[in-house]
Amino acid sequence: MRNFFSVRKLKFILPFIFLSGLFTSGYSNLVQVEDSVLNLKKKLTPEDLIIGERLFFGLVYHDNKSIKCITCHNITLSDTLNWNPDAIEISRKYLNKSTGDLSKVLLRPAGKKMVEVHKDFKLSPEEIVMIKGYMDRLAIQGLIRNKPVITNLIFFIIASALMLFSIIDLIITKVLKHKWINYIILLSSVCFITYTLVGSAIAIGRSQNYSPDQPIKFSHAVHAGQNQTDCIYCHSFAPYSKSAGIPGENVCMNCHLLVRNGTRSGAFEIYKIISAYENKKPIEWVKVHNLPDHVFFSHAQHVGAGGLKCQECHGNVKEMNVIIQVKDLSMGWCLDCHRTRKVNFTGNKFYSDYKELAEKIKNGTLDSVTVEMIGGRECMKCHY
Amino acid sequence: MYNKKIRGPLVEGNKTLGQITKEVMKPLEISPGVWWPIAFGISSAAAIYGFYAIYITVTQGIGTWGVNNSVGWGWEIINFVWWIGIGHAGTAFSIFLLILRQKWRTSINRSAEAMTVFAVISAALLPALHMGRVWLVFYIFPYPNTRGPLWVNFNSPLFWDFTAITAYLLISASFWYLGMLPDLATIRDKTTSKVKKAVYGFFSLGWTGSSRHWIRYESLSFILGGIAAVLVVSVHSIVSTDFAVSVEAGWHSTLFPPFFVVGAIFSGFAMVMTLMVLIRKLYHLTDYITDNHMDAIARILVFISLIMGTAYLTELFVAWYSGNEYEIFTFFRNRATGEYTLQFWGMIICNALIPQLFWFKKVRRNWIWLLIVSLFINIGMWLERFNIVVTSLNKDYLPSNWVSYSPTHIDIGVFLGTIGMFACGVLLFMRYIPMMAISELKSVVHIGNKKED
Amino acid sequence: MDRIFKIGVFDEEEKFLSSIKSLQEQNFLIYDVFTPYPIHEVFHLLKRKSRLPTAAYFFGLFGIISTLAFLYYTSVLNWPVVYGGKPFNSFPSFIVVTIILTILTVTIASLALFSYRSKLFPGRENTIFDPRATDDKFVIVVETGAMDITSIEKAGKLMNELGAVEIIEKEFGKVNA
Amino acid sequence: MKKSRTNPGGANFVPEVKNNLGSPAENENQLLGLLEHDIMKQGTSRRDFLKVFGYSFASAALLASCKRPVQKALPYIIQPPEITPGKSLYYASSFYDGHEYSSILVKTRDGRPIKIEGNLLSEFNREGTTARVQASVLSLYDDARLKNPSAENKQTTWDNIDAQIINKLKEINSKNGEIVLLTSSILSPSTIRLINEFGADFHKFKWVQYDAISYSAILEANSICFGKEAIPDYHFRNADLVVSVYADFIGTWISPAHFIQDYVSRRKLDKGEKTMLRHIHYESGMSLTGANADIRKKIKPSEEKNLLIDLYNRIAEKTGAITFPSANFREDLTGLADKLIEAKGKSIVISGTNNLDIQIIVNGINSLLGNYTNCIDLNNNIKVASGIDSKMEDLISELKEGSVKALIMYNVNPVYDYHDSENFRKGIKNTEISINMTVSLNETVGLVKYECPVNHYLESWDDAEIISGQLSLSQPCINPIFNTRSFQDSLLKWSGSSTNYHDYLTSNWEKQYFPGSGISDFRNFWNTSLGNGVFNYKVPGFKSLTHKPERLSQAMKTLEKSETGGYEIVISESVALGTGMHANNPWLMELPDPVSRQCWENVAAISISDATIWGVQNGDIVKFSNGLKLPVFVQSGQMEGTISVALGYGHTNSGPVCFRIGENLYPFVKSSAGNRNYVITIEKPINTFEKRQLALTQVHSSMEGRPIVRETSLNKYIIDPSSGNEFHKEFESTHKTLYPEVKYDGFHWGLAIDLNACIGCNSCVIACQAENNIPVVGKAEVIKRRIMHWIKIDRYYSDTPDDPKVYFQPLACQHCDNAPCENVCPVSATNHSSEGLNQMTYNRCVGTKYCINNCPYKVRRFNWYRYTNSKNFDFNTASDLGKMVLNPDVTVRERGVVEKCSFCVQRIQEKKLQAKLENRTLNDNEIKTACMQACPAGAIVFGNLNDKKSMVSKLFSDPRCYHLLEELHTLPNTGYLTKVRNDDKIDS
Repeated sequence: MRNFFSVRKLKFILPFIFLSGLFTSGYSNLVQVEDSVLNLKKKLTPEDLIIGERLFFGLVYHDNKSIKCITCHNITLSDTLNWNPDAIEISRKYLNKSTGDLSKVLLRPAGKKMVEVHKDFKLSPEEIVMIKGYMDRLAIQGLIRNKPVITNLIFFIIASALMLFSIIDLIITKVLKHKWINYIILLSSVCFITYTLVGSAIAIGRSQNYSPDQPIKFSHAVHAGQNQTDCIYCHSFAPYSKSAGIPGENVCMNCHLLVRNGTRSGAFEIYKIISAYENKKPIEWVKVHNLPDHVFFSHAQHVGAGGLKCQECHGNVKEMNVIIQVKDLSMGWCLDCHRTRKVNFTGNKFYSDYKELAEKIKNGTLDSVTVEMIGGRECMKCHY
Repeated sequence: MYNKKIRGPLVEGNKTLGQITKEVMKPLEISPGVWWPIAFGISSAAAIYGFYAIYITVTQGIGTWGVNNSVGWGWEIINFVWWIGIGHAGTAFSIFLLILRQKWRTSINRSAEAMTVFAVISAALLPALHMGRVWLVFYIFPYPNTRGPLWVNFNSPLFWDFTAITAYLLISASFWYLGMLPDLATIRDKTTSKVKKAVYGFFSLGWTGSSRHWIRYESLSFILGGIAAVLVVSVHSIVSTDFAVSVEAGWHSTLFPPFFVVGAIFSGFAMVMTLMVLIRKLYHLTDYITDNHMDAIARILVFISLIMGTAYLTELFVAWYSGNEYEIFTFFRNRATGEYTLQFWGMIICNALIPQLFWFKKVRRNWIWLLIVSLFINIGMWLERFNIVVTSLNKDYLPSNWVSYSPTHIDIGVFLGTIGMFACGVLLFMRYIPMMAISELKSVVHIGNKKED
Repeated sequence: MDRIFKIGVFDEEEKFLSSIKSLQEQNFLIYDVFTPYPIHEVFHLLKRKSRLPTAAYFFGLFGIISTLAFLYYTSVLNWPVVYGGKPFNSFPSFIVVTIILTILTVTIASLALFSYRSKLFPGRENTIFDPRATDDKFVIVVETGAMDITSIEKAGKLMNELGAVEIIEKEFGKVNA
Repeated sequence: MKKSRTNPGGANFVPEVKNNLGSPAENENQLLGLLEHDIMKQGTSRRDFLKVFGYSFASAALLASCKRPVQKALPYIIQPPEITPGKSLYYASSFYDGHEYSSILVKTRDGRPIKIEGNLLSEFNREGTTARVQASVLSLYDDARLKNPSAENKQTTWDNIDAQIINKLKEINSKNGEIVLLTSSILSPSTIRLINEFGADFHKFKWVQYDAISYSAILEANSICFGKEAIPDYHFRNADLVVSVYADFIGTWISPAHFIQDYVSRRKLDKGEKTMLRHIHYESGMSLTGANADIRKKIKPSEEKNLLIDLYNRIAEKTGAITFPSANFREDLTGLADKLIEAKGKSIVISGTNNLDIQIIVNGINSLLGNYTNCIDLNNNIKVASGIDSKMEDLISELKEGSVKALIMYNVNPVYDYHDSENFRKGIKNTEISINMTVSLNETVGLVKYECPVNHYLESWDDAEIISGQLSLSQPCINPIFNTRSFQDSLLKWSGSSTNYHDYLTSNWEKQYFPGSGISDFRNFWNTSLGNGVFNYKVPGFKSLTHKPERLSQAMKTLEKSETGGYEIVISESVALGTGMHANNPWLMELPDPVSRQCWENVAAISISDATIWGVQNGDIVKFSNGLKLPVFVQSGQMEGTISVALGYGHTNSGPVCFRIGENLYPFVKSSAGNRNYVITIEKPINTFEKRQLALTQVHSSMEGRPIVRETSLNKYIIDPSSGNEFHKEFESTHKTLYPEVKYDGFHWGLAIDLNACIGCNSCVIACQAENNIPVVGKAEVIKRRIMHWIKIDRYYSDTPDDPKVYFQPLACQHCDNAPCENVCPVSATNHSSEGLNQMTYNRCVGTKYCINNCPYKVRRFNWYRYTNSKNFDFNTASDLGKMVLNPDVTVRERGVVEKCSFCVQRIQEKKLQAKLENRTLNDNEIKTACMQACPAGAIVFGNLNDKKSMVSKLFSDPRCYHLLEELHTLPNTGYLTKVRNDDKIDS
């Protein structure tokens, strides 16, 4: 079941990552939107879509300048939790609905908060059609990925080029009179290249600070922090099973049968869980803490037998709106803990089989037993 | 010291210094004739076949080879040990003779060292290929890492082997290159082509032949020679520990280190002889690589052959004398009379009997005989490695695990590929690098010639 | 300021050597000599010595100590692992690695030192006083910076007498050596 | 005890298998990871399991864009209370495929059965299972299973097919047409009742039970001799002497898992026993039972009658019964007769020949010896086979005539395994309606009008009564993967009933068994029975059966008349494949025959002298006069003039794994005197001079005088328990070590293997394969000696090659404390744990194979190719379906890494954790390795060597204990106990 392919594969394709990063760019196909409700039986031109996009982003002047759609409805992945529905979610929702429906909600909203925000909207039907066109494109194409982050790559290439030039200059061309300039360039670019390479090599297969968007804007800060829900209430298998478990929708519904409106999030997000539960559809959470498949990690061992606090590995979840992987989950990190962590040697009868250690504890030659002493750093404790 | 009266001059034909430069550089200046492109074509074809075999191995798996659950090492390790053995001769040749101040080494050591470098490269390729997951080869470096940090197993002979071969490759290449410096400078200064001047100038590192250069050069040569001598002995000893540290009958033997070192020098000298016989004929360098040189190598070979024969007998005797049934089985029933009897007796004949022909002066001075015998020794040494690697594993302790071993075309392809790479390397070397150490020849040209009288 | 050198080119070792001796006797400042192969008498005459062997000894010492320390640290202190029932500090197993790594250290360090001290590295262009020095000629270069013209002439004459095939006077803006 | 489960939920889950599984497996990473994928772990319901595959492809696409794959986690919609993601659940169930029965526990993980284990509560087979039972879990995930009902080879729906069938049956019934139900032997009392009810609806209804391997002679002989048509239960545990003629009761005969328990319990000496059952075996080929016999004698099939008649007469002479003078057997049987009389009432004489007359004589002998009360139990008979050959013959002739209008088949494959398949095939065409109900593709499929695929046994409700009074239940452990329906549900449907079989079953139990159970609440009774898997009740009113010797003289006469000559081919079941119905199971295909150590095809085993006469060697293909072409295998101990060939191969339409592998021998079986006769008389075959390499997993059979399997005889053992094991003491006393020995605090795991108990059945091999995700490598790789089994059973011969003694030795990683392999791994991928385990870390391994070379036991395996997701190794790990059997607790190994037995470290870790969580010490026998658990003989014991009271410690201190190659001072943690043979001479 486990495999070690992924890491290896990634290594093979590493060069392609660099290359593909260079050549990926966002070009888009145009979507033809036909609108029946407003009887604008014309095909939207590319220009219309661009105007729609600009309207959405608030780049086109209209009467209420201060409010843009993008202000509340995020279009890019954001790092912080924005309680309002994403642009893409709304777009998907309205993909199969008419522009009329959209304009109804847009101009005559029902929710209290929405009324407050949307009250000054003055958009012409044409403008709404254009916005709808843009939103439809968004729904169909999904997020057009922003330009990939290639700053590191650019620096890398620049450093390599500098290094090459300084070597060539030192040996052949000798343009620079002051050799020490060349030496400094050489040294610093070599340092930078090594640093980048080592850093990215270590990072292969790791994802510290991984914080993906979830299908529901579920906030641990609200549930575990504000509402003081115990971790084990939802992740109930943690003390006695390998996996901590993601709560079934019925667990969510224990509260959300009653709680249907969030103070900040409104009904939109909570409705997702309710509708999933009613339609018997599982929610596709994105797993944040992923270990390679050849690693066996048991929550029961750590939480149940070891008595670890969840926060020790998962960070201060109570303050996280969006769950983020705090630790790098590297083998070194695991082992650092195994080296120093003490086991409940005298408290758990299981350990009485370790006669020699027990003897030492009795003699006082040892005051505590660490995980390492009972074989916690051996391969087959985690890999088999 | 060298006694020219007994052994004749080191360089024949009363050459002047300028003549030496000219004649040794000649192969670099003029095109060598039809044989060179033909030979290079054949070698590169073999190398390409080898690369194909390597490609198949890496993409599909070691399963494409003939190895199996009991015989975990096959042709590739045989070839590895064989190449490493050959790779020993060059350095051994130049270093031992350097330390012993045997001046007659000068005509041969450059080629021998080149051979070493190419053979060791061929050899080093094989254990890497033999890894099931060659892309994780960096696991073998004990570098600080984020896995704990997890180090390597310093008890493993394979780790010793890995360090030894890496060190050996680095050191023999440095030694070879160091020796080449004055000659590269000579070419730089002599050549008329601008490109060559630039290229050789770049690689000659700015050598001028000043006394400051020469004094450091000399002492560095001796330092490298001195420690490389230790290395020559230790590297093949370490290769032998791959086997000797094991528990397998036929491997687990304290005889192995010296036996392997001697065997390595044996095969290496045989390969030197094969190459020298061909080079001196092809390039008409008989004045430099004289019959006396060949004679000397042949004498060494016959001596080592006797040691080899003794070692084989010792192995058999120890197996019998130990009373260990597994040893007795391996040597007497599996090797001497079993499935691989051909390989065993082939080894004895090629390594212990045929070289005895070198007792005859006529054989020692006839280049065809030299070529034939040296080729036989090369084959014999390959068979010896076959005997060691395969026949210990295929029938070891538990008879239920006994199997036969036969190679696949991929195994053969990898072997041919290494031969092709080696040959390509040697051919390029002959074309672009002076085959003999010009500066050293100059320093010994007067020895044995009339001037010194 | 350009430096001017008087260069004597010899084609025989004996004449070359005797010329050096004479020049030294007459207190001429020999800048350096260039030969196609190493001549030990030259080293004696010019009092050339190399301290590379001493350095190599210390490199070796460093290699042994650091290797053993590394092995001990990794396999005993940092992460002890049982291999086939052996103790963590199975010293005999460490010997081989220590030897090899010591040799490697010595080689690399000596090479680096050689390269640094002799100023020999890829692409380096040292001043070539006479290109024939790497072929079949022995070259003596006399530094003329502190000499008057007669002395320069004298040096040339001396070398000529002692069998130089050619006497050249060259100016170099910058001498790389 | 294990948890039980009530109802698996409705059958409304119809997975779109085509869509979900048929997608190109773009990325092996994703697929491989799937099962360990947290999609599974976080829990999908069993019903949603397959749907999840669809989701995973989304992330596969993401991976292709070079990002770290986004792993999704899908929670349950409603968390089922009994399921904990990441923990295994065990369901008690029963295995019965029509030939073999076992009460089992099914280990399920996140909704999919992944392992079969024996049910300790069952009296019948206890924890023991055979290899075929172990492998049956893989058949659940066989792509060759029938996935949808079809009418006239066109896929259709159940409603559609039901309507058509009901109409047709009505129509036929209205015309008074005969309706025949042809099934394999049925063990289930509820099903029998259901069939009878179903049949009662029709005017002319006939139910024929048909077994691929016929036991009808025994059934008929007992009917004639005792008036009860039954196969008796043989109590080997009560016997002192067993004389078996051709009865391979350890390997294949009737119910091996059951017999092995009994047999071995009288042969083990680990509790200080001083007596042993003695086993004398007569046979032609080398069967597993013959290999285990104390004394094995070679006979030709044609000599059997002489042997038995002679033996009868000798015994009759001594006991004063009537003798039937006849030709004597070629050897003097007085000694044997004396021994039998000595063990009167405590002996068993059995014959595996399907010949009525022979079985009557055997019955005669047993009744002379008075074995019927103590050792042979006809009252509590084994019901595993109940087909009578003559009934099948009648059916064929009826079919031929066309008098059968409707033929309903369940779990039979007569086109493949009936000798007269040609007539059967034609007969089907004569029927108006033919229905086939089978789990997976076979030769009969496609010939009938309606295919009504049935559930795999792991998907169905059922019960079984293996021995009168010993009931067991089957329960579904996964919802039907395909669009299938159980046989019983179909019958119910067709008989117009609206209940499903589960309700039928419970109501039947409520009526039949609940009243006598003494439990007040039926729900309680039902749940207890289901949880236990078994329920025993007292069968009232046994009458003692008396032997009626009337037919004896006739039997003698008939037998004497039959004369044979030439070569005789003995056809028998193979230990791996059995009857061949599981031939598409790659695990079984690659399971070597325990004696010949050959797999992936069937061969003609011939004797060494015949090989010389014919001038053939292993792999030479010979052709027999009846057209049969087979490669030759020279078998030590084969009777001269006989050829042994295994059944079960040569399938033409049973799936890709077994497609045209070997030859089908069923067509050569001849019916004689009403019973199928598994012997063919034939001329000397012709050498075709073609050659084929045989997939042998062991090529050398002699121990070469090395102390590998140590043995002694019972007499010597009684005098000196350490006899045969003198080396051990010597080595122990002379060992010196340079370094101090490593001390193990806490746990020091050890495994003891009692070679006296090990009967070489290979059950452990398949159990290990299932537990540890060991790949199947295929014939070509086996030929290259690259089989991957972590545990293998070495077989050695000693004495003369013509008539050897046989030794079995299970060999897995010995977990040496001074392991030679550990020293040489450069990257530290294998090293020693503080619990004495030789650890192998796959993710660190770079594949130098040095450890393989340096292992003197050669138990390490290398992944020569990528065996997972490779079209070259399209067995079970190439498809998503097949991969569902993988154990999520064990890493699937990549190409280029070494693997080996881990002492089932995942089980050790699991139980240690459990003990920790429960705040208690670990009990002895709590941790069971897969091999130990599967062993029907209880030959393997695992435990903590530091605990002096543990079973394994006791065995390690037994004077019989030794370590393999202990002279190398590798200090293995695996111990072997010497083999003791009870082979003192019988002749005098």
